[in-house]
Amino acid sequence: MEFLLDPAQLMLQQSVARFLQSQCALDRVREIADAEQTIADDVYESARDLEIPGILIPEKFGGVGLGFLEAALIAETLGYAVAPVPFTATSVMAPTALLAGGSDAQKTEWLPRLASGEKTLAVGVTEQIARRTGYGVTALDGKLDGTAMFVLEAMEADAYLLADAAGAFHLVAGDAPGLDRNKLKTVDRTRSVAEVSLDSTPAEVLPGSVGNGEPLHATIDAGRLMLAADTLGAAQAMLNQAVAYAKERRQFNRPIGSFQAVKHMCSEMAAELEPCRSLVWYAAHSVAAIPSEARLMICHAKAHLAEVGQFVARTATEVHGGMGFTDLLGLHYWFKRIGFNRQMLGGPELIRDDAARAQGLLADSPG
Amino acid sequence: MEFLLDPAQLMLQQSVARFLQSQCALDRVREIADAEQTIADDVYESARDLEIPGILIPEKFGGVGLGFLEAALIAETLGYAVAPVPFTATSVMAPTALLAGGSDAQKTEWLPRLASGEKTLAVGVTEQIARRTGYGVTALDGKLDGTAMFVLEAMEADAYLLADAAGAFHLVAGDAPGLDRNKLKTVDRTRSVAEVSLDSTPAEVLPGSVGNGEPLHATIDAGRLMLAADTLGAAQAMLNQAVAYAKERRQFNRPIGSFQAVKHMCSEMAAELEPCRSLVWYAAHSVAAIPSEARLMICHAKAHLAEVGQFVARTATEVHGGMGFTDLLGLHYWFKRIGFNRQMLGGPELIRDDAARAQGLLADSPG
Amino acid sequence: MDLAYSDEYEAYRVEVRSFLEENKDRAPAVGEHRTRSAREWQQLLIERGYAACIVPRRYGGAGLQPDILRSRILAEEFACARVPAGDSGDDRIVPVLLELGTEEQRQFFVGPSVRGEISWCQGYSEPGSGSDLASLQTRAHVDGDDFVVNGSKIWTSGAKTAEWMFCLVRTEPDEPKHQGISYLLISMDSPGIEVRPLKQMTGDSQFNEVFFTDCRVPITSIVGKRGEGWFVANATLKHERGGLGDPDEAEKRFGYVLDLMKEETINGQRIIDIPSYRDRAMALQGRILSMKFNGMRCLSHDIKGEDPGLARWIVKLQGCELNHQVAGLAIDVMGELGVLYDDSPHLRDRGLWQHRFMMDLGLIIGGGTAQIQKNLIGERVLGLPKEPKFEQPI
Amino acid sequence: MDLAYSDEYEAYRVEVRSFLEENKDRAPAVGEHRTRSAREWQQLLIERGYAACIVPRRYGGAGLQPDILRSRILAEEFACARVPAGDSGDDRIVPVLLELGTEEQRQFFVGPSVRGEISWCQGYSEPGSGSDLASLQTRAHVDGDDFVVNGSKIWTSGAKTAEWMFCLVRTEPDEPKHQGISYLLISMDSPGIEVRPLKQMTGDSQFNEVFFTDCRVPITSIVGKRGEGWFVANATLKHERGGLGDPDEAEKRFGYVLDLMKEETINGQRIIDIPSYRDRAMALQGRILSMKFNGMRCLSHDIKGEDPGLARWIVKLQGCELNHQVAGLAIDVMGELGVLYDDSPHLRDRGLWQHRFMMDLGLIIGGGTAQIQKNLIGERVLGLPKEPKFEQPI
Repeated sequence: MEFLLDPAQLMLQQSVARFLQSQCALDRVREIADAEQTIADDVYESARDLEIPGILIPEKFGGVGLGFLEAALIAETLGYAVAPVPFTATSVMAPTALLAGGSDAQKTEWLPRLASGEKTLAVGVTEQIARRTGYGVTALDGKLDGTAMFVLEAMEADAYLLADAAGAFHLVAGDAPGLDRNKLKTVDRTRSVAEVSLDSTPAEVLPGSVGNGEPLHATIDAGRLMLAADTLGAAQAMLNQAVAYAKERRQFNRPIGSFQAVKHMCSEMAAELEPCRSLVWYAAHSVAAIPSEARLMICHAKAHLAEVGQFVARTATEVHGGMGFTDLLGLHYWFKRIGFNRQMLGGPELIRDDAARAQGLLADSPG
Repeated sequence: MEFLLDPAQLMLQQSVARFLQSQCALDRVREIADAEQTIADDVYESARDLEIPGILIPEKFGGVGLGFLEAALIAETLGYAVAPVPFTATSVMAPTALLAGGSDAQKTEWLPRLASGEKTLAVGVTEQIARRTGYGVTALDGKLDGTAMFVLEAMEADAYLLADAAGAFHLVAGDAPGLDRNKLKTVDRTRSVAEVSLDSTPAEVLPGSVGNGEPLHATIDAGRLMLAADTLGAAQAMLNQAVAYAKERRQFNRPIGSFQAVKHMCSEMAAELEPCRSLVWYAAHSVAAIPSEARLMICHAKAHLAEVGQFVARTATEVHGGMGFTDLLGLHYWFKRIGFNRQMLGGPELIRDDAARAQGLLADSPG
Repeated sequence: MDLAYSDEYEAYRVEVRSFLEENKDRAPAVGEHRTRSAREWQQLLIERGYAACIVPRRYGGAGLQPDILRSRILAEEFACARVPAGDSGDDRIVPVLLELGTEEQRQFFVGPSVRGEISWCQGYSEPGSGSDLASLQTRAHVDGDDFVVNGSKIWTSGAKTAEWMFCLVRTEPDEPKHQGISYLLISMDSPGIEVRPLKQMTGDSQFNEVFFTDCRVPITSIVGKRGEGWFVANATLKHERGGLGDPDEAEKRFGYVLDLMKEETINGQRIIDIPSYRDRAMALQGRILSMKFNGMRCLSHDIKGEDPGLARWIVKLQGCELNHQVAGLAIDVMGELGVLYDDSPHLRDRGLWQHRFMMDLGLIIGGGTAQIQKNLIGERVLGLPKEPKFEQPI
Repeated sequence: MDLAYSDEYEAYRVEVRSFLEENKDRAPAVGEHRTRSAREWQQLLIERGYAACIVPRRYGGAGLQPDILRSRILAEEFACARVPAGDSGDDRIVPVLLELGTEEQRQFFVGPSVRGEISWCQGYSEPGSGSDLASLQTRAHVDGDDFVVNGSKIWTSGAKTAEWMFCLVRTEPDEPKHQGISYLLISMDSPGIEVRPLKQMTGDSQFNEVFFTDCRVPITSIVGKRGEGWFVANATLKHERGGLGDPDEAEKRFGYVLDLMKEETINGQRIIDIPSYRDRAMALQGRILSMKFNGMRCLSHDIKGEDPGLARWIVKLQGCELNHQVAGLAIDVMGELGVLYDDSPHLRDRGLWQHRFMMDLGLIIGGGTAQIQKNLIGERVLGLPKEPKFEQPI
């Protein structure tokens, strides 16, 4: 019985943190965001060197073959650094979908390339979570029609993995005929999402996802877990910055952190955030170790981190006073990343319904 | 344009407050509660002298003929004093029902007696708000069967005004055959509620309430408004006590109110509670002056005061530290009265649905 | 309790309404300032008594008695007609000049201010002095007939366009901090002033930093005496306080969110029909209405010349918070669409909800943080004791 | 990360379970104390190493090495079998006596304590000294071979039944407040002690006030030296802190609320099917699970002899709050039924939710208010500066 990270996990997280510290500090994040990029070649190159893209992919497909806990630790670290590095879709959701629903040929074609980071895949599942009228993708005879909204990590992707209205996944090449990609600008300039529209666009179905919802649901779970972990890291970064600022900033001849009001804001953030770490660990651990609990725990991690993340983002900004409202300290990069994570793949109200479903407390299914 | 109490209203509230201060201070409330009474003859006698029971009843029926704002000011003052004085059911809901649905004979028989306080009427409408399986009253050929739960001000009542499953009101004498009254004990020992069961019990329908839901809804609205005003007063009393305690109690060689944490708890209570006063005023004023808005405003007053009341009850107790948890200062009488008001005639979630209905945002009706 | 306006005021409302109907074509566009048509419009409004109402005629105003209800009717009718209201110069500085300025200062500044010929910016906050404003370090010493100003100001909106700044500077460094400050009027054309825009989290730059390097200001530019600046400034802060957290604004914004909830769907269901969102909306509506009626109560006290007390003190704290929550609800009900920003495709309501979510957080912080507001309510309204003085800096 | 127990511990669990199966008939009823069967049961548990585990054999304990996981398995299995667990005397005082008591004190007190022959009450808080415990005023002076104690204590649970009190008194009035306190062991049979029950908001009296009037206590009854009482007491507070806000307790209680929501109906609809209540329940479940896993993390650190740090410090603050919220949810979903109390007809779950709603608020306040907890987290964990010392009382 040991509910703690093991030395290898700690070392993994530290090495990712060190790489981001040296190559992806806030100044670099600003440069990348200002250039309207969401991937920087040199940063991604180093991520590849660290084998980040292959973290979840089995060794026989050229990956590292680690688990969701390790992936969540990386997501947390990326969030801590507000790193503009594709990960959730291409390195976690896409491999999950391929492993659960792909043919041997598809696995052999894609997994090694994803693992090496040579190619990236964007993932579109929004319409399976919260479909807007007029959107969604339909499949017929190997062709796709319709529009997928909020396709994750889309602008830098070589190809797309899109869920159709029946929940089956399709691989679509980036240059496929009839495909149009339209960038969606969000508050979070460290991530990329797009609208992908298709007009009789040829696509290749993942055969295991036809008539079987499990690949879709496992992929959504995987994505939600990563967004929860990302918020954990981003909120921790904001808390740390708020505490540091409260020690250093002086008003009325004393550090503002010596005022009970500011001190308690910091304590409340810490008290709310710290248990989230254990929740993310448990949810990630359960995917392989206690699969019957995984969906429930992931839903709770995503929904609860959305709430705690928003509280920390706001409170840490308040502790910084006017300085938190400016661009000077760049605090808003974290604020916005937390805001992005809150909504993507489902906001908290919606996901709490999924948590109720996962334990049989709500019968209907969404959509 | 003057959204303020006028001198007569202020004087009314002050005279009720003075009477309660002199005859119904906390020690007296304790005595009455300890004796498992919820009405004390001497206190009610003085309330009658002040014409409190007749506040809403038209002058031609022997009442004072004032409006809901005056009634709400009295309810607020009763809440401030945690006064064990029947009012919401017998002096507000019952007259409302009789005026809206009673025959001339019923009005002539009951209203003067209610106005003078010679008789009191309990009111049972719970099953029209939140019906439990197995409960409710059905009417057939002038007889009632079934059980009404949470009949308000029941233990001291001379007769009952009960809503049947179709929403019509019936007058039932306290000694009618087949009637059984069973006291329900609640946390709030300053109010009385009972379960009233009926077995072919003769009753007299209010003819205007047959096939017309308006008397029922007006009666529920009237009751909810009084409970909201009662909570306003009770919460104000708790806030005042907390502020006084924070000035007087010393720890670490200074008044605890000089600590920012305690000061801010008091400020937050004040900031939450003060606007509620205007909401209650407006809701009460709208009943006669802007009837199209009344139901919405009353729902908001009841639901919002339930939340703010709970916040103030908890926070004021916390400001008192351990002393707030004891019986010594009697703070819990207010705490429990606020808790009682929160649930009676519908808790906040349920009433917010009614608020949505009142503005056409929710189509279905409860029950 | 009477929510109707008296005949006199209803007549005034009719008069304003017909004026607007006749003249609205002459009004400048919303946001148009300092153009000839804007100045002519302002002049017309002053003549009719609809702008600079209580500024005496000899200083260029309409010279009327204060009348809160007329002001409110004016504001309502102009807003309803979507016509820019007239202004009174600058509510932060014109009342101060009228009350505490010299005759020369009034003559020189008030007329051009009310006519819209000059505009003002405020130089109070400094990088090191936010909540503790009285610790400000921008200093001025006398050299001949001038103050020489050195230091910097922050959070100065409009510094790029304003001709003049009203500014707090430390002129008596040896006095206790509140008694060492003077209130100066500084021309923004003065040599030695540099304005740098301050980029904010929304991506805009509504505020600036202003740097003073040996900036010379004539000693006649002081309002009040040397060392009295703190008290002069508090006269203006009083005027500003009402401005934040307007409850009618929250109600208006909430109405837009309801519209959004009725228009947008998720999985074919209108958002207003999703119970958890609807319940949140209703809870928020209750709060907003209570603040709206609280505002009516304050107004009623104001009309009678009474101090609304607590009811007024809580407006900023609660109002800014409610606006922030309205924006947060709008974002949440939009879900993924709620994070769109800038000029993204599919943007709803021009992206204003994300913008407001951040701006409203800025307002919670700015103009006295929520913490400072709570101190003030606790001490000045509830009478709780101040924190004790402490022995030495830590 | 491995949530399984090792073979050694699984074997231990089997052993405990079969012991319980064989012997549970000999166990006293839950809540039965100080009877012969209770003492015999305790003795059996000590012999088997299931009670007073780490108390040395020479003082009447089982004399085992500390093993957190075994303790947890014991607690789990005894709870599961609904058999009263053994105790270690009193976790607040026995460890203190073992660590800081004299040999005579250990011989005299520890054995009877672990055998359940004597019980203890705590005399720390005073009417004037709650958060600021070190300001306590109950004083003792030396007269011959005795301390003479005068003053009063409050919040003393068990004072009516306990034979002994461990108590903080001021013996050195001229020393700084933390250095003037001594830690005494006082027989509750001593002349000059009066115990008055303190009625609480729930209607029960779990606490007492204890009044000392010239109460004589032998000078040998001191633990540690004169003036060291504050430090002795902190050794015991350390032991107590883990006890409040048990996350497994919150999860268990939440399960009962879910049952309630599935069983009760409003207007024919199960409460769990009413979306606004369900959403609130789910939000609370997320918080409860996060604290449950936080508890597993703390336990894992404890097993390795590491300090869990922040994860441990937040347990009381968050745990008590969650329990209070669980009770609040239960009351709300019951609606009108939720206010029933005492022995009312139709009471659900014996009225425990209202009782807990109040008790949990008491726990939020007691044992260090939430405000004190936040100070401690801010200062001791986050390293934020303390409030400065102030000049003089205000």
